[in-house]
Amino acid sequence: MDFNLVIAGEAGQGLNTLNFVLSKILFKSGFHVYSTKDYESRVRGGHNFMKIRFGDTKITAPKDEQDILLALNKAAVEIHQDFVKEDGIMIYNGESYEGELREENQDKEIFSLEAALIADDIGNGRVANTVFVGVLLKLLGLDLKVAEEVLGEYFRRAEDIKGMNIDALRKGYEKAEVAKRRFEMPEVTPRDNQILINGNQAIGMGAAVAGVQFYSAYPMTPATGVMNYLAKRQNDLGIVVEQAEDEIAAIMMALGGSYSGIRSMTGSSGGGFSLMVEALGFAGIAEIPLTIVNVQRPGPATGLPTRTEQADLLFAINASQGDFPLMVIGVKDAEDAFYQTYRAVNLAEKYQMPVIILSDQFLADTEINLEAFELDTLQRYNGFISDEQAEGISDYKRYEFTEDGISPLAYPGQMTESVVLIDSDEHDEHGHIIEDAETRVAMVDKRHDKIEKLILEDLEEPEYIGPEETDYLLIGWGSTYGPLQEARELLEEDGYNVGLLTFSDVWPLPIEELEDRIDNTVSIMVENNATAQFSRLISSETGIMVNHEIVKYDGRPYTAEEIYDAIKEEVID
Amino acid sequence: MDFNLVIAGEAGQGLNTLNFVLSKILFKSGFHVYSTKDYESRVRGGHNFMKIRFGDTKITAPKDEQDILLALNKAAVEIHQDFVKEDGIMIYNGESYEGELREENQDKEIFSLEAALIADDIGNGRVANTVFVGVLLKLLGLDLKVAEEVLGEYFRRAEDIKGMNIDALRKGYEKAEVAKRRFEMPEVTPRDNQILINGNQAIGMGAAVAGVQFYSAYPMTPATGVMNYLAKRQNDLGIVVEQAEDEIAAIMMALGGSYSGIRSMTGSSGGGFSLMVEALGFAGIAEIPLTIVNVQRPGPATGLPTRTEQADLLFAINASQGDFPLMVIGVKDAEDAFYQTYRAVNLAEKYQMPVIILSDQFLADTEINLEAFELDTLQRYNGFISDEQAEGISDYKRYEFTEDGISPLAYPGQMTESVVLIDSDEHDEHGHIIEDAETRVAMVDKRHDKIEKLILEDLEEPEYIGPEETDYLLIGWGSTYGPLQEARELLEEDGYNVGLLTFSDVWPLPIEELEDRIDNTVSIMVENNATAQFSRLISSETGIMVNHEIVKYDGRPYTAEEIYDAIKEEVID
Amino acid sequence: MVNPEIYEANRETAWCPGCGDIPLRQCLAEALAEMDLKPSQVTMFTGIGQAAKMPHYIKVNGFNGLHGRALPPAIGMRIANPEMKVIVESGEGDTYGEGGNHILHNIRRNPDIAHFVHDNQIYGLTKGQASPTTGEEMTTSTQPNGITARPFNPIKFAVAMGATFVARSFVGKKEHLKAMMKAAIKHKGYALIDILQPCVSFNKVNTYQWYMKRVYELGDDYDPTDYDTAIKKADEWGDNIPIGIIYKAEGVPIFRDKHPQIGDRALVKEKKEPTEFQALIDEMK
Amino acid sequence: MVNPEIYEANRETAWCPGCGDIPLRQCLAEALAEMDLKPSQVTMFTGIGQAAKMPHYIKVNGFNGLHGRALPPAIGMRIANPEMKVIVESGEGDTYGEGGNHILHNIRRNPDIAHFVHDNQIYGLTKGQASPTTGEEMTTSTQPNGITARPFNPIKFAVAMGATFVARSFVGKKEHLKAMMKAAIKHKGYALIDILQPCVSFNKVNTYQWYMKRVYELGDDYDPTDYDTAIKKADEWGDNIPIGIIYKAEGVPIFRDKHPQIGDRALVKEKKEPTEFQALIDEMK
Ligand SMILES: Cc1ncc(C[n+]2csc(CCOP(=O)(O)OP(=O)(O)O)c2C)c(N)n1
Ligand SMILES: Cc1ncc(C[n+]2csc(CCOP(=O)(O)OP(=O)(O)O)c2C)c(N)n1
Ligand code: SF4
Ligand code: SF4
Ligand SMILES: [Mg+2]
Ligand SMILES: [Mg+2]
Repeated sequence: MDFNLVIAGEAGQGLNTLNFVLSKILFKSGFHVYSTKDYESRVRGGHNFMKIRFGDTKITAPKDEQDILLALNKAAVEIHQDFVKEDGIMIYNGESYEGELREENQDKEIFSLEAALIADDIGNGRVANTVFVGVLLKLLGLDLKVAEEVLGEYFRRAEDIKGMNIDALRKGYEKAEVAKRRFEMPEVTPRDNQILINGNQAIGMGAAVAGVQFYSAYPMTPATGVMNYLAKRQNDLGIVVEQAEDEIAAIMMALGGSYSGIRSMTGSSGGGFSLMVEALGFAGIAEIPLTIVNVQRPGPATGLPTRTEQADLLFAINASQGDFPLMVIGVKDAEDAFYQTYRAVNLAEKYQMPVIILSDQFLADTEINLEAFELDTLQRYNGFISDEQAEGISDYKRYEFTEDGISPLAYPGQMTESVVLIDSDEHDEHGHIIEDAETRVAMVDKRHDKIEKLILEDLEEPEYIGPEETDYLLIGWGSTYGPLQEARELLEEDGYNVGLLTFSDVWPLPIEELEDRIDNTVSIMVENNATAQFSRLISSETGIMVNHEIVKYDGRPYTAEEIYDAIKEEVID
Repeated sequence: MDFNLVIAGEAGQGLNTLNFVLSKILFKSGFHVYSTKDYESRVRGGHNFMKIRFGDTKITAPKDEQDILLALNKAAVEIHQDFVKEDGIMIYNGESYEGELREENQDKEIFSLEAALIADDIGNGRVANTVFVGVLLKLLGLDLKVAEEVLGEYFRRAEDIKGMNIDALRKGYEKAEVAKRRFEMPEVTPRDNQILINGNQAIGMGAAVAGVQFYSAYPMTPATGVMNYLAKRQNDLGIVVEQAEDEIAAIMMALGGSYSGIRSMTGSSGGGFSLMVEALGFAGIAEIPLTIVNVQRPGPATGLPTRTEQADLLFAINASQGDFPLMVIGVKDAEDAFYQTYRAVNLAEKYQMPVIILSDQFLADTEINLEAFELDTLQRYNGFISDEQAEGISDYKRYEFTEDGISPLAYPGQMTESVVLIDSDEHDEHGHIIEDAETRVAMVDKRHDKIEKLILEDLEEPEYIGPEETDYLLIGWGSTYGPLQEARELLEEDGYNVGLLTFSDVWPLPIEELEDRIDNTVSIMVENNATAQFSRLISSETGIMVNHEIVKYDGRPYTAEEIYDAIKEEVID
Repeated sequence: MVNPEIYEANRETAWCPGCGDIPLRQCLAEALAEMDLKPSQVTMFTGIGQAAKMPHYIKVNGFNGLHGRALPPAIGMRIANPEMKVIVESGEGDTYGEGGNHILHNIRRNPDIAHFVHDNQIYGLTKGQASPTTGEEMTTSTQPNGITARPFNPIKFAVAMGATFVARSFVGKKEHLKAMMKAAIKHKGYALIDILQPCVSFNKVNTYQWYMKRVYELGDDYDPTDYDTAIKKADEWGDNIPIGIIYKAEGVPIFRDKHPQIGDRALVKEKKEPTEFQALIDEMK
Repeated sequence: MVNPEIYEANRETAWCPGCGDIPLRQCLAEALAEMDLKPSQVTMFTGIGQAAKMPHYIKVNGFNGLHGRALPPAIGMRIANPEMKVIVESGEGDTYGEGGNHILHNIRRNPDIAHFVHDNQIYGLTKGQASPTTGEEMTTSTQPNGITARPFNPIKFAVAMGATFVARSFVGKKEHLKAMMKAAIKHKGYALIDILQPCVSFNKVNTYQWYMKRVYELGDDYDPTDYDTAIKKADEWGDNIPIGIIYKAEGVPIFRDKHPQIGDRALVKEKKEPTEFQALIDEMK
């Protein structure tokens, strides 16, 4: 059972805070929470909204239909009223367009409250949004205790502001008495070991826990959240976040950090990632560990800066001139984002190569509740030779030929008698420039061997959900994971026999599970891009042509219903 | 019938001039000429060599086995002696290692001539190489007339140097009397309408003839030749070649030129191309015509700067974040390079999008004779509206929705009452930033429509050579064209039924001819890269998995024999 | 003088109420009008950022390109078309940060371009990270311990690198700003104006008041053609911030002069047919 | 002093006989030896070019990266390891051309790095195109009408941008060059030496003789700590070319000082286990 609430208004009206506070209250009360953001590329004005879906079971997708609309301006009413259920309620800041509003929304309750006036009464116009929090809690039949705690924590640094907010909360709660609509909330109890986290935070946390000591980046929406997460904690963690002069510097700084022996990482969105690709190939040939996160947004070029898409897949896989080993992971949700980032940093060091994490704005900004990550299940992979080993080396070969293509890794200064030389030219075992054909071939093969080893030892097959025998097989990668799960359930409820196969590791492409499951079923690829890139990747690696492709490229994430409808329309009907 | 001659020595010994002069003499004498370069990334020293293959029929590939070795230093003898035929001749500058040389080369004639001393006698040490030209002409039984003409032309700006060279030529001719070996040359007569040209020159010429008025680039081997070709002629042509501060500036300058209404182009090799990809996507979304040439070299990163590879294919096709229309053409030889460059510039303007030409070092530096290009067969496609049309426009929409996705193209200042606005953000018909889903989808579709039109109207199917029914089908793209042709003939001579399908247009991928021909035959992909990228592209677009893949990634071009041997070994045996 | 309204500088914007970009736009429209330029005679090149949205909010030809890359395409236009008035406009992050290499080398080219930098000492559009000109008093979400590099002084940079017109202005001084804009557009060569522009949302240090208290106009006694004075003046910042033309050199050859083969021809009006290039083929025979 | 031979500075090179890079290498080896540094205590970051091949021809830790990108990775090492001596070395095309944005912003960071620019006023490796410092007398294959932008003055640039150590030297003055190198390596902060280095293959203007005739050493009477003098001196070029430390400022905070959270810790020696990060999880509860 779940409820849906949308908060809408313009940039600068405090929607982010309102969303955070409300989500946290619901989370702390024991609900499963799933909150998404839809915002424009501007700082004030325009139209933004946040949807909070919550209930007593795990939630994995946003929903269009809403029980409650909290409209902070007139546009919010106009844009969202049609999505409010017949028995829903629309709350807004009492204005003069009352009449028309009521006419268009005969069945819904409309609750108008002059929160601004109440806030002014309290003595600070900026607490108006908190009045609405009070209203909502009343309608949901929740008590004020948790809310007071959350506000207390949020405003802990200013006693007076905290007091006014709690005042506002109570006023809202009282005023809502007159509203007729009440929602029956399921019984939930706060669970101890849960966290509330979004995709960008999960990646930042994964990086920190993996021991990343240096994050260099240049701001770019929607990737800046990763940088902010780490920057905010750099003093506590004793690590460095440095804003580079541009993205080329960002990735090269990180490569310098890696070469010097510290775990380093960079991140951006498509435009910044584009500028990094020469250095990506350099990491490939020079065999420098590097983790790069690309939080995708709709392109090409500047595109839609604050929106979502999954259209950098083939670019990431094929980025930079020449052939070289590379791993690409498309993270699925905040939980996956955490564990995969942790894994990416370790694999980058194990295989001495670049690993790209593909996230997107949808995942980056979606806040969900999760079981707290279990740190004691995580194993750090140390790719460097030990200091004792280092002492014995008198003629270090950075690119020594070995069975599995992985050469012993040392950092400059680790060996007193040897130096570490890396090179972006084709080179010999010592890292010196070569011109001859034999060494060239041997080095290409050496680098390729690492991928062979990765495929054997570390590549993860996609997750499968569904019955063993299916009539339909949904396929996806990355952040469509959640909506696809719910869509599969909707189809199952209709009596269809549907399986779901979703990939995190996309390059090298794991093909066993796919080849096992794709026969005798109708395969349906669902992607958040215009040209079904993953479908083409599957064909390229297996020759399999997926039967149906469902794509969406309007910059918005999928809802489960949308996928469900598309499948009913394009496939099943 | 053909002869093979290799000139080898170190950088700085004048190999380039020697190669040019000899090729030109042979060409002017009426031979078909095919000369390739193998050089290191240095200015003096090391080991470089040029091979000139010539004969009385068209030549399309280099050959390993040589009739004549002209060795300018000892290393040249050591490296190349094994490739000289039993009945060949080795010519070198008399040195003290005579004895061992004769021992190892019992059957070959060895001709030693102290050209340096002769040159000193003439009064200029630098004419030593010309002495060798005289020697060669004697051995080949050619007379001196054409050679004197060519030298006269080459040194036309310095009468004294010219005289000394002609002197040297004659001295060499005389001295060669004592050599025993003579080669029987086929009867050839100079043909009027032929040119001698390499790949880079052909691209530069194609661009000039297509009316490119602005070429902005940053030097990068092996692409600099295109820039040099145009720069050298910029005063005569009244066009501009500008060296940019970096490759990002290079492509953005060119885009500024295009936007302003002049045909503009940029070029680089992989590393510089990597830096251009953000702007490539920008050209895609902003719908700016642009021609980009990427003269490939082995990567990743700095790789092997002066060598050859075809490993930027998938990168070029997928370069830059997001989905957008793009065309990629892999040019096959100097003739194709000329016509395709001409076509690329026109198609870029017709479809208002970026067109990438993929060449490589092998093609760039290979000089061949060709029938002179026929300019009167070429049609300029004018993509801009006329000045009369422009005058009538009061509300110009740069991105007007049309049937075929192509909006009327005007340049700033062309309309007195309207302005031209372009944007890298997603935009409306006027070019203004948008946020809404509907316009986004419509604009993506509009851009996609252009590709549909291109596929219908302009896409070229691959060239097929061979019998209608085949047992084996060789497939290739770009510069392997020549060696593949000869390899096919070799196989045919052995009695095999072999067809050859070679692609210039690789993206969008033309699939009709391929799908028609690939059934009931053993398909063999031959590529100059490590991971058979074109093979993967074909799978991705058609689901067809080619039966065999032959790859080469040592930085050297294929010879026909190499392909022939690989097929015999890996496929036929 | 044309009517400034033809520039439609009252279009709705995505800028914050109170943003310094708004009066800047007004000054630009008035400056253009006073120079009798029609929208079709002016082209504006921008990168990405709040400032860089300008071509959407004023009617001139516009090229809203990539972050950091506003200058290079303007060079392309300078080759194509000698008549067009070319304005490059962008934020200071765009110009001095991501785009640093282009301003460095375009000062050397001295193209006939007026370059207006909206210097709000912050990355506005991406919500408040330090830009090259952010001051040492500031902490931000990505610089919690303050900036990690000393602030960049664009005036000093431009004067030292030999820019032929270097000015500073402030959006709070409209007449001054307008005068600077007109002088920059008239200048034959590369003309930079670093325009102080408050960001009311993210820069809580360098506010209208902060600037207003500090800026002073250079008087008639200041000689902008004197290089030695200029290079000293360029260092002034803090309690007293000079606005006006800091340095100006006339008669320095411009970029097109270095391409004598095109003279003052408008390449955009020339279209040649393939058959006109036979000589290129003949020389290869 | 260690034996300069441990640097193996007699390795075979791909440089042309007579190239100025060769004596430069010799000076470097001697400077390092005189400073008692072992190969493992020094790391050299380079880009791509003739100069940038240096790490192959001398035994120290080496990072031969990408054209134009020698500086940023050195910053990464400055974060990781405060003890290593960090040298950045590359051609002037690499440093001031492709890499212009990095030198611009790293002067602001003032990292503890010695930066040796081999300034041969030409793109050597790519066979003779103009570089930012190519003079106006030169024509090249890509600049048949001569350079299209005025030459870049690296000394002026660095002094004006506030670099804390700015010097010029010449490979024909070996003792001088060695002394400069040692001073730069000792300097706490960013130290630039623009090293005049003839390219015997492509630069037929700025030859050994050309430089030799013009360079003169700054005397004891020159005070490199006086900024006003320095900014003037920086303009000197042509018939008289000063070599020596043009400007020097001590005590300016370095890059690591702006990251107080790492103090003088060598991050490279710290490795944390996942379980040490429980607090990150608890704050999300
Ligand atoms: C390649 C690239 N990197 C980063 C960004 C994100 N980005 C957009 S605007 C901006 C900074 C804007 O600052 P400024 O130029 O000072 O303009 P303002 O918004 O302050 O006017 C950044 C970092 C981008 N669009 N492209
Ligand atoms: C991204 C990129 N662009 C261009 C090149 C080609 N390139 C290599 S070295 C070089 C210039 C070298 O000049 P400089 O830095 O002055 O060094 P020098 O060879 O003169 O020592 C160029 C343009 C490259 N390797 N990578
Ligand atoms: S964020 Fe700052 S610069 Fe951007 S519009 Fe708002 S006030 Fe202006
Ligand atoms: S080309 Fe010039 S810089 Fe390069 S090695 Fe030769 S002389 Fe030195
Ligand atoms: Mg700014
Ligand atoms: Mg140089």
